[in-house]
Amino acid sequence: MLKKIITSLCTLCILFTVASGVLAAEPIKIGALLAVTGPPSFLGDPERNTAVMLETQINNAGGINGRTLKVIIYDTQGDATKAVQAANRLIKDDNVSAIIGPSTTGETMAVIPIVEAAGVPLISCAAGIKITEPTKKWVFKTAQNDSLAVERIYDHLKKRNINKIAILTVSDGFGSSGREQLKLKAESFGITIVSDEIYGPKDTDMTAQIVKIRGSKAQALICWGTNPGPATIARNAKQLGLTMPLYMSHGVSSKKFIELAGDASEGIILPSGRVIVAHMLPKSDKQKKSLLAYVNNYKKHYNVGGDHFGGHAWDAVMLLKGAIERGGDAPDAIRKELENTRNFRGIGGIFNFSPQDHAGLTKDAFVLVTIKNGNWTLVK
Amino acid sequence: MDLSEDILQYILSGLSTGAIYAVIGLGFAIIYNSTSIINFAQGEFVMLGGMLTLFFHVTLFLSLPFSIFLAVLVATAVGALFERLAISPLKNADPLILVIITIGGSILIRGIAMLLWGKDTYVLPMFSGDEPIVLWGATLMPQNFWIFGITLIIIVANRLFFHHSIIGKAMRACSFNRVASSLVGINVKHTVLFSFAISSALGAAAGIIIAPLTMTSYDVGIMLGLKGFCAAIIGGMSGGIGTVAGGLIVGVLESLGAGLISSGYKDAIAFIILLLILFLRPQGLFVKGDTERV
Amino acid sequence: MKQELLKFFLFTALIGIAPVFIGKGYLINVFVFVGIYTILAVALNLLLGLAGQISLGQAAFFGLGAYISGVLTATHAVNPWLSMVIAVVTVGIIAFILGFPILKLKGHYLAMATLGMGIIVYIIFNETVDITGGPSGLSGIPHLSLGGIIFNSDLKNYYLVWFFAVTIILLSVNLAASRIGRALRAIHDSEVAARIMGVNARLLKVQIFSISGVISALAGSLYAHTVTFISPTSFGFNVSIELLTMVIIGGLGSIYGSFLGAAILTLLPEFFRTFQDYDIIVYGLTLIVITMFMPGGLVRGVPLLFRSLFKKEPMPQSNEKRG
Amino acid sequence: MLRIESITKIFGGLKALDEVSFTISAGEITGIIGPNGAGKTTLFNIVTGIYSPTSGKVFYEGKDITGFPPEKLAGLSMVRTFQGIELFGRMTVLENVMVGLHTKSRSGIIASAFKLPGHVREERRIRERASSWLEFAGLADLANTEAANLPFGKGRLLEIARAMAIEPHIILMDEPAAGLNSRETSDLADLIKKIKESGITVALVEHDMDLVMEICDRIVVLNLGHKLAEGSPREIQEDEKVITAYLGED
Repeated sequence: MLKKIITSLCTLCILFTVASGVLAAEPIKIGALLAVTGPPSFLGDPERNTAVMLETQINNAGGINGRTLKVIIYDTQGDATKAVQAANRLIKDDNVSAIIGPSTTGETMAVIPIVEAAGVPLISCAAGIKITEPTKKWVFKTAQNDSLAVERIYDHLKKRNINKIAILTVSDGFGSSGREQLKLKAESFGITIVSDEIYGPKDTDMTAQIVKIRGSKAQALICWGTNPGPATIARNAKQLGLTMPLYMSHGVSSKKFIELAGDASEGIILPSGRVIVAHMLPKSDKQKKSLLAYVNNYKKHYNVGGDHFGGHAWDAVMLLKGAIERGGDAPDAIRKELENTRNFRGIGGIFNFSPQDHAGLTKDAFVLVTIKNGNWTLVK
Repeated sequence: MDLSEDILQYILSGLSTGAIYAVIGLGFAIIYNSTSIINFAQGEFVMLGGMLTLFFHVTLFLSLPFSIFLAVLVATAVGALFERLAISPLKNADPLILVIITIGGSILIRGIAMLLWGKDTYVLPMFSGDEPIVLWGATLMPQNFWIFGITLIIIVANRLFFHHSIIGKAMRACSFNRVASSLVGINVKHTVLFSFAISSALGAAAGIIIAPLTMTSYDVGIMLGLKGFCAAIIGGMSGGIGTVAGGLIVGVLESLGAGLISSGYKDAIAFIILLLILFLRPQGLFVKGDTERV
Repeated sequence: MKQELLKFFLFTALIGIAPVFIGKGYLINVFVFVGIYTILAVALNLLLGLAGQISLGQAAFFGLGAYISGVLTATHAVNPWLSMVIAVVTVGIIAFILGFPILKLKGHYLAMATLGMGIIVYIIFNETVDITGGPSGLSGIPHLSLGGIIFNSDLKNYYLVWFFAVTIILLSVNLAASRIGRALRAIHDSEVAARIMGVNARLLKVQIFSISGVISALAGSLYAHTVTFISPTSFGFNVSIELLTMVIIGGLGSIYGSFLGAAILTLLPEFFRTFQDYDIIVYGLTLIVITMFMPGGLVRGVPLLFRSLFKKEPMPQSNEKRG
Repeated sequence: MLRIESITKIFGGLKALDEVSFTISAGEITGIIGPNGAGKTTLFNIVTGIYSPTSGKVFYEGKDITGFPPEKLAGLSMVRTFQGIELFGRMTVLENVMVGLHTKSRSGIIASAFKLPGHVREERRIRERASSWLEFAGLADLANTEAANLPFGKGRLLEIARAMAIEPHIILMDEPAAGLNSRETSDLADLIKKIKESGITVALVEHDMDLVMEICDRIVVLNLGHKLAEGSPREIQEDEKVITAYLGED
């Protein structure tokens, strides 16, 4: 009796599986490891929103090669341990064809051994230069290298004949990577760092650091951090009457920064992806179309304009989409097609991957913007 | 800019941050004295103060003073509710168990706040303008003076309440001896509820006065709570001036450490000095020494 | 005694065959972490459950073990096993020296001092970028290997980590039942009476603090060599708090309880992933509910719950004694 | 046996003990009595190393032990009991006594964790010795009860059994009869006499005058931190200073 029931159940199951396979092709599964909560949620949250938005859009437009796209998102909370666990789950249980994320460099470095061993392509949304240098077989990234942003700022400083600077960086992955690049590139631009200060991601008052910088011989201050720290710094600088020009990183290239810093943000200069100044770009700009589409769509879904960080996820998903359209969803095919991607007009820049270059961007990926009357303006 | 002006700036900035730590620390001490619990959810009330004010003022367009009033009221209610639902049902549990419950409560409150208001950082308008005020070469914002003033009022009110009102005296009696207090007719249960309500109100007040300067988001509570905890410990978990002094010491040490020694190790410097203080005066800085050796 | 041994063999057998049921999916990887956290929770339990000394800075020893092992192998190409030994010994010495001033303190002062210790060590990991790689972490740590077997798969790591975890559990159970264990529990209940009985409370507390550090460092070293990447966030204040929660949820003083606590706190988030943004709320709520209804910890709470469910006895008041 | 030499103890300006000196002779039961606040418990705390004296010295078996920590005194075979009994509540009755044998055993952490053969043998020996002490105190049938669940009187006996386990030369008891009913008190008196018979010096602080007069060989009277009188029970009962200061009040 029992045997009978089991046999019939099994038959049913098999029938069901076969039937569903006939009715609709297996969805294409890609995984996403994003710091949706936790300290780096300023990265993971817009990235998640973007991925979800694109999933709907792509499926509404008929999917990829007629198959639906399924994005499986796990929150890593910015914690390397959790990222490792989630990566394992994506690869072993969810059998994804490719992974986007993680959001931070640390988490990315933690999951690289796993994807390399499993042979699953990973498109990181983090900026750390060591993610793709040296080039790893399965690892790509969409976020611009910090060094590119640093070079943009140093170029500008040189134009203004400034050669003594102070840096004030946040003590997390973002800040320490920026600090490293700022120190590394200074010499080649003939710049000396006369004051090297640090603040904590949850600090509420940075007057002490700024007073110290005020007393140094610095001619300009470069602050490397993400909201809300730099906004506090801008306000503290104004309070203390700091007169030297203030530069920030692309970490604050969102409207939120202007809102938080208020008047104190006037005149601050920072490198940014083109996304925040999309509508100001000349018609000839090759990225303009993608940028405007992304910004407007994001606004429609989430009531705020798409930002720089969400753009990393946009690029990652769309790069995958292109690769899968060309070569199918086998991990190895995706990897090969990613490496063959040329001239992809994304949000972060124009990507040209190759077997030697898995980052794919140049200094052009950044533009320099300044804040005037509470709005972004391109620095010529 | 000479060094003495810089140092004055460090000290004034430090005092302002320290005043916040002091108010948060008072909240820790009040709950600790009535229940022996280290309330790890204390920081979340700081967050609630800022976020609720913002919600009432920016989202519901209420006037700032009224928003502040409502925010303190709601935060106090949340604190009282937390005590009723999670603390008071466990009458005789080990304090450690209750500590874990407060950890759970802190995660829960933070989670709800995140769901309600998202993960963004917000800024509350300054109470009275943002023109810096110069003081012997150091500059402060008008908000700093609000912080000093309100902290002072809180300290005085706290003192008056615990030394001159019947409920306050009863609460102090409970902290000395629970059994004896219940024998003389003090309702111990109510004093625990009161202590949670008062601490929540204090935390919320701290969160509100600091939000215009430092901005606020769903996760500001963790670090501020930790610093407030330090303040209370240095003050020997006293519900009074010791904790206030503890807060100011932590604030000034941080600021001087960042300015004069190393900003990267600023927190470490503050904690190393704290540890030294603890090693040299294991009873806290402001409690009279006892000769007991065991 | 016999019963204790039987329990241990049963537990070990269960751990040994568990992979058959867990399968080869990601869950086996999660159980590698359960093993690591079990070791950490047992270490804290020796200090907190036995001797009654709280520590809010256990993650410091965990991190020191991981970083010493990681830096020695990744940067200086030292043999992983040797580096593990160096890490464990070094942390033991550090904990022993720190223990003297720290364990002079009691109650919330002790909590504060250990918390401070944890934060200072965390800042050092963050700031000594040249050595530790700073906030972006340290990668390229090799796997452990033994006689040609490289521990580079989840299953191999599972057996590696659990070999250590089971050993630590056995040693801890032995210790708890011994003369030293009794002396520690005596200190917990009444330090003054323990001293009158000739227990050198001061020294013994420092020793158990140091041992707790040694075991945590071992877990750290295992973590470094299984994940092959470390960054400061894995050793922050929240990790110390999580360990405390594991010990208390499992049951103070109960070595197997620490395993339960570690397993639940590591597995819960995995199950809650499906809740997406709500997971943090569900997690907080679960924590409150478990502690509220089983204040003696799961090892005592679950049997009580079963008894009351099946024998229709009323649930006993939640203020039952811990034992 | 124990010589107390001009001990003074000041707590925050208040003199709890003022130049107190007396001697406890070996093999005797010495009672220390006096009204509340006389400084009796403070004196015990100083002798047993819980407080250090402001000035003065304590000699034990001819050796200056002033300021020795309690654990060191245990090694020198001095032990005490407490006024509000200090048991290890979450341990069984047997385990409580086994802690009393701490100084009689040596296994370290390593030996204990790895269950080395020496440790296993030692454990067995400790367990047997502890059981025999329980028998001595009449608690054998309660061996596996958790100490916190003992009735008060039994707890008192356990505390004495635990103290006896360290095989003391001198045992100091702080109000052993407090909280006991008359039956329990008379059992206690027998037990203390039994202890004396086995050659152990006993010092006790006590309020129960009948008990003190019955079992003590010598009595020291303290009042407001001063030594008021010293002598045999009979001498004390007839001392007028004592009667006015102490017995008269009662």
